[in-house]
Amino acid sequence: MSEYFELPLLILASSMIPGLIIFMLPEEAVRTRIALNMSGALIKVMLVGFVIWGVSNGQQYETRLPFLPGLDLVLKADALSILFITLSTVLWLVTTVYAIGYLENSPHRSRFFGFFSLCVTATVGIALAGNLITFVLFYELLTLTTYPLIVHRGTEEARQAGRTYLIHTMFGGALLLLGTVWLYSLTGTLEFTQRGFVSGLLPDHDNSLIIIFVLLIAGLGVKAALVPLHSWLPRAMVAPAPVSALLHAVAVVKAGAFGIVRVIYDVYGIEVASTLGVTLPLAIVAAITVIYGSVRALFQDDLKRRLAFSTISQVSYITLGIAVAGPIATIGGLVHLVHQGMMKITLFFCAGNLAETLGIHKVSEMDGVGRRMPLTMAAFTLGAFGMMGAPPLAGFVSKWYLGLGALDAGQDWVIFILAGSSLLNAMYFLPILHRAWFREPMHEWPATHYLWRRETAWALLLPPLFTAFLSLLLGLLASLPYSPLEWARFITSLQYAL
Amino acid sequence: MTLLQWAFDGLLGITLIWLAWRTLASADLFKAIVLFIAFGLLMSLAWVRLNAPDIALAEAAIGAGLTGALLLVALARLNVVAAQTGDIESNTKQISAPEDSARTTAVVGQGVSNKHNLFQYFLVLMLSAVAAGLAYAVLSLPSEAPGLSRDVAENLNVSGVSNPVTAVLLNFRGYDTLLEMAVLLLALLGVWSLNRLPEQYESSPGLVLDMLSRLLVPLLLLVAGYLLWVGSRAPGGAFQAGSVLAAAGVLLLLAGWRPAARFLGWPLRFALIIGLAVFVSVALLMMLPGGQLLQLPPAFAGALILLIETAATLSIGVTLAALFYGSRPRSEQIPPHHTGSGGENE
Amino acid sequence: MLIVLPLIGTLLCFLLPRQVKALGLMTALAIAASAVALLWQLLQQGAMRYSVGGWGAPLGIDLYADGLSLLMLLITATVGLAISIYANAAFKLDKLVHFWPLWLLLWTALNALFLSADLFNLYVSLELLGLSAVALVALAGGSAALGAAMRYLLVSLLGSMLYLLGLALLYHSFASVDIAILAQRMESTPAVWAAMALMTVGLLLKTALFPLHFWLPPAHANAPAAVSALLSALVVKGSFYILLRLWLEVFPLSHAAPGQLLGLLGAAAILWGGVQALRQTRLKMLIAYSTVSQLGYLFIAFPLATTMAWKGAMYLLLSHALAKSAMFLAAGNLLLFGGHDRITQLDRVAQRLPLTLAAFALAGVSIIGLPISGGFIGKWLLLTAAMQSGEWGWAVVMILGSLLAAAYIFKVIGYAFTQAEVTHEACEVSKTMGATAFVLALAAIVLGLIAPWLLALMDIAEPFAMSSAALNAGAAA
Amino acid sequence: MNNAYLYALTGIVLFTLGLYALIIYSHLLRKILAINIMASGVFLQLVALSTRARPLLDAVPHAMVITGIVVAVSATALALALMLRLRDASGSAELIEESTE
Repeated sequence: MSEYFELPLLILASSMIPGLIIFMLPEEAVRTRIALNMSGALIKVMLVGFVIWGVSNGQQYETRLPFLPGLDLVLKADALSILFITLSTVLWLVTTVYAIGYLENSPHRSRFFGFFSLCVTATVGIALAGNLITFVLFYELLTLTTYPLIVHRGTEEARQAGRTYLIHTMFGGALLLLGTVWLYSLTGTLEFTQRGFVSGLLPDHDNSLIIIFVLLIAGLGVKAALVPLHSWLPRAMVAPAPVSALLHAVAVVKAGAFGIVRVIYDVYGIEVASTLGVTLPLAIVAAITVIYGSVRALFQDDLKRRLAFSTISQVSYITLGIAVAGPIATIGGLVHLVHQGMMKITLFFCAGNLAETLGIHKVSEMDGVGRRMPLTMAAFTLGAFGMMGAPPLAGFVSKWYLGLGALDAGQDWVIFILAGSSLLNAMYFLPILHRAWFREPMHEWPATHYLWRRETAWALLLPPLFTAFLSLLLGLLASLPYSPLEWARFITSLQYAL
Repeated sequence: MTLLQWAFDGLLGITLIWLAWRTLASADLFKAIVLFIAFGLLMSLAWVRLNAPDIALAEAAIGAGLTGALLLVALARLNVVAAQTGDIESNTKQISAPEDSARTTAVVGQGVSNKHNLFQYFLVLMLSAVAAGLAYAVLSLPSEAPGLSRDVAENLNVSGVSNPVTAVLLNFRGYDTLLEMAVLLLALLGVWSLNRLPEQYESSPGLVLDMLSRLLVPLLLLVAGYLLWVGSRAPGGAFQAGSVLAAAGVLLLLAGWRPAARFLGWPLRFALIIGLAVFVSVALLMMLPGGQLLQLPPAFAGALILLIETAATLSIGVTLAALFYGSRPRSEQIPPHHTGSGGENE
Repeated sequence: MLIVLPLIGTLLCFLLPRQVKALGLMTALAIAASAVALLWQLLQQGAMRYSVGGWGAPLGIDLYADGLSLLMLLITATVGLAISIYANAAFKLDKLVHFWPLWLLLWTALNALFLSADLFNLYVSLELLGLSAVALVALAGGSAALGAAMRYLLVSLLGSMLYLLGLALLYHSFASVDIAILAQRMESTPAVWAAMALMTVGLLLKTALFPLHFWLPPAHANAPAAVSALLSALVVKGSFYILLRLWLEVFPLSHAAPGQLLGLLGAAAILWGGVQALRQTRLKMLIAYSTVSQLGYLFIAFPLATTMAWKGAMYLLLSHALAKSAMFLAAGNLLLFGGHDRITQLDRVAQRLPLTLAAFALAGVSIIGLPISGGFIGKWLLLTAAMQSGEWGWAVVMILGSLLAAAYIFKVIGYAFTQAEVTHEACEVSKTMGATAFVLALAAIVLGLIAPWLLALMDIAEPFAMSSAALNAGAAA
Repeated sequence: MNNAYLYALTGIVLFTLGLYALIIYSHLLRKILAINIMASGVFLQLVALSTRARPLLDAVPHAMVITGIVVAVSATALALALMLRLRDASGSAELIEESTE
């Protein structure tokens, strides 16, 4: 046990406590709420910074609480969790700013921000989970806290979407739980370990292990929106924009993807997983998802739905990268966890800005919008090019490593998937950009009422610019120390003992 | 065991079964209740044959007597509601039409329709199987078993009484009896907590009943006292005495007597709980010198048991009579419209 | 002593109806305090046996307290205290005058039941329990409640009769009704089998295991909210407790086939209760059917019969007691506030009672068995036990039950988010009532965090160890 | 001596009879009677088998039965009052099947 026993707990508490307090605040206490949110987010960023510094210096951060006899609640900051934590913490800060601007004067804000904070807590908990039971715990907590966010608007459509979401995630949670229990009854431990802890069971329990793998992955796949478990995601787009942004860039889908990474690395271990022959089918499922999502995105007129299908496609890159089971592809997959989050949240922020400022929800309404909101659309453009994998943006880095890794692992077919997907990405993003920049507006845009003829409120404008800038930076400076790419290399080296 | 005894027992058993069947199957509810009372009396006979005179007394007084009275008065009220639909408390909902109700009282019992026939046969079959299984289980028991008789006999001399049944009831298993008193109180609380029932129809008592009650009540009081006193040595005890006391109360109530309003407040409540209160106090007091809960020291056991029993008798009597009366007396709020003039308390 | 206190309270409340509020609450506090005192005692010295009257079994009656009974007493005290506070706020004085004596008698009965080691004494307690529960249901008035109370009374009496007949067979086989002595003298004879069947069926009837559950939903749904909470949280658990004792200690030789049967019935109850709950249009009926379903889980432990399974069932029992009482109280608040409990029209009500709604949601989390909650721990233990025995069928049923539970809980919660303008005049619901429900629900969640401690309490005198030892012996033989 | 079994069997028959009537009849008064008869059957069985202790007297079942009788009369009183109230409120002294909607 390290001397920094409480640190992981503090990281959790920095978003949980503000969340709980916010529930009790009256609707009118706007300032207190903002102060709480912002200070929580800032504190978390600082704490995480401290942890990064510590971990890279070989420090161990672990909190262990007794939960059941022989089964502890473990929070542990290791290299992999740092990757996810940093992403969610930074994006939480950004999204909070955005949400404050976005939800100005709408009802039930206390409820919204309360659940929002709890949702982040759950995400961080997932990242920090040191064993499977802790993971399951926070995974379910995430389900619970995102549900109120999805149905927040309270319309019939929102309720339906919430139902779909619940049916999917509850089902997934049940499968995950079943798999966990089964695994526990076989091994008697659930502790995440480098290169897995099930290898002892290998010769005798092959079949059980395969079934458990399927259960776990199916349970996680629901949140990671693997085809055919993806259909909740586009419907959940009825949620307010900050939710869609955080939900789909970070919290929910990434939690699923992150879980898959954990299962393959720290539960089974890449070698055991390969021996069992479960990685190839997973790679195929992921590949299908990549293509399917892109194809569906082509035909969506609703901007947010198009982005949602794009998410389905992009998140599976991560799974694909892991499932290809080679070190370089793994780096690609891991780094995409961060890169995709950064780019996708930019896109969602922009979509939210369009909807909030100009009432634009559909692609077909976007003609000439670049002239009215040049900064927003500039950010959008960066994000979109990143998604397509254009150098030197972040997306290019991940795709490069993915492709390289696939070749390295002898899985040449993956290259075609990647190429096809990038082509499709271009096909559904470029028309949008074309409309926005080069077409004449269909009618006069409502004039801005902001100071200096700004296109929209500061709180809405800055976050997408910031994230867009970051995704540019991530691509340009990918090889600097502490960049996600280097960090991913570091994690991979641990797994593959390079 | 002589043949005659065999024949008698056999006949008694068959008669009991027959009576039970007639009770349950008879079309007329009034007849059913009368048969049930007869059944109870025959049960007493069976208890005597089984060498259980204490139970016989309790059965006759409580099982047949009071239960019968409760049933009859309930039936009467059922009919009152049916007959006087119009004029009783018009604010309570009376959905049933008079002819409907009349039918209810007359032939309800036969209300098993034909479509249930199959189910009925099935049920008979099932229950026969259950009965057969039980019979087999019973017959498989060894034919001699001392039970706890030896333990009871050995400890009888330190129990304070010489009637083993009383010893068990109030000393060895006094805790059961404590809870049982609570059950009795509970029944009354339950009945009282229901909203007021329609007033029992006021029949003019009639000369015979009036005379009878004047004659019988003192006698019943005497009997109750005797049973209470003798309970320590011979068959008898608090429950039997209490039920005789209750019988006196029932008789008075039937004769139209109502206690004066001033007794219906806390004096009545006090009388209702005195048994339990004394029991609990004694139980707790015994812990003071370091004993267990309810541990009666042999030296005082007899006296303590008598104390408990006296209080219990009073409570049991009043409770049972109050149960018979049914609804809660309008004690605190409105004085009851009592017809009788006799204000004497027992 | 835990039994005498509520009795004295009853008497006082009965004698002084005008002071009933204060007296009742004082008694409730005193009972809770003595339950904690018992906890302290047991922690110090392990299981306790106490001979009432100093005679000792088999002649006299013994009281016995181990981890199992202790936990039951503690949960009764917790829920009881909360409900006492709630009732004082919810009922008007004219109802309270009746409520308090009846409720304290019920509490007496529960405490007596959890402490008794004597089967006949248990019978008397059981009758006390049943009759007071019936009287409390009838307190609601109205033909639906009265009909439900009547049905409940008949069922309860029938159950007692079956139990008593079985008891008679046991007494005449072994000349004792003390649980420990019976356990020593136990042998497999036809009379024992018959007794086991009779007592089990009688108790199942009272515990409302499918298909003997028919009486429960109307009774629990039509009673006043505080009473519904009591019934679902505690009363059905009383008879289950006796059943558990009997199966763990008195009949340890008979686990195989009958246990499977109970497990199957439990599984059927989980699914049937869940489906029925989903179909209800009234909130309280939904909650009542949820009880039917949740009770089914308790019986999954019977076929597994490992220590872990028993503990899991016990854990579920405890968290269900807390969660379900919170749920009924919350439903009571909604009912009082809106004047109805039709689920589809809850939106107008729910948003004005955030605390109540939060209570409902948290309780729901525990009922579904999501982490972090007592329900999750219970299900986790049961699931692990099932998987360890290789009986994954039970695990699948449990998971399905959880999914059903999620479906019916969220069916309710979903409406709470609907935007609807508040149109009608509503009754005021006091803060206390919302807070009580919330505290109970929170307690159900907290159960999820103190598992090691609670499980250690269960180990006092190891009430659950015996059966697995017997099982091992059976396997070895 | 063997009249122990005779009465015990009688008790069982009474018990079953009562159970049958309890299930089959719908009028509440009849159901209450049925329960009482069941109770008698149980009591009979409880005491009859205790006569196997002859020549000694096993008083414990006797005490149990007296307790049981008092409990039975309490329950009966409550049941009857409930029946009357139900009749008052719903107009019928039978249980109507609840429609679960």
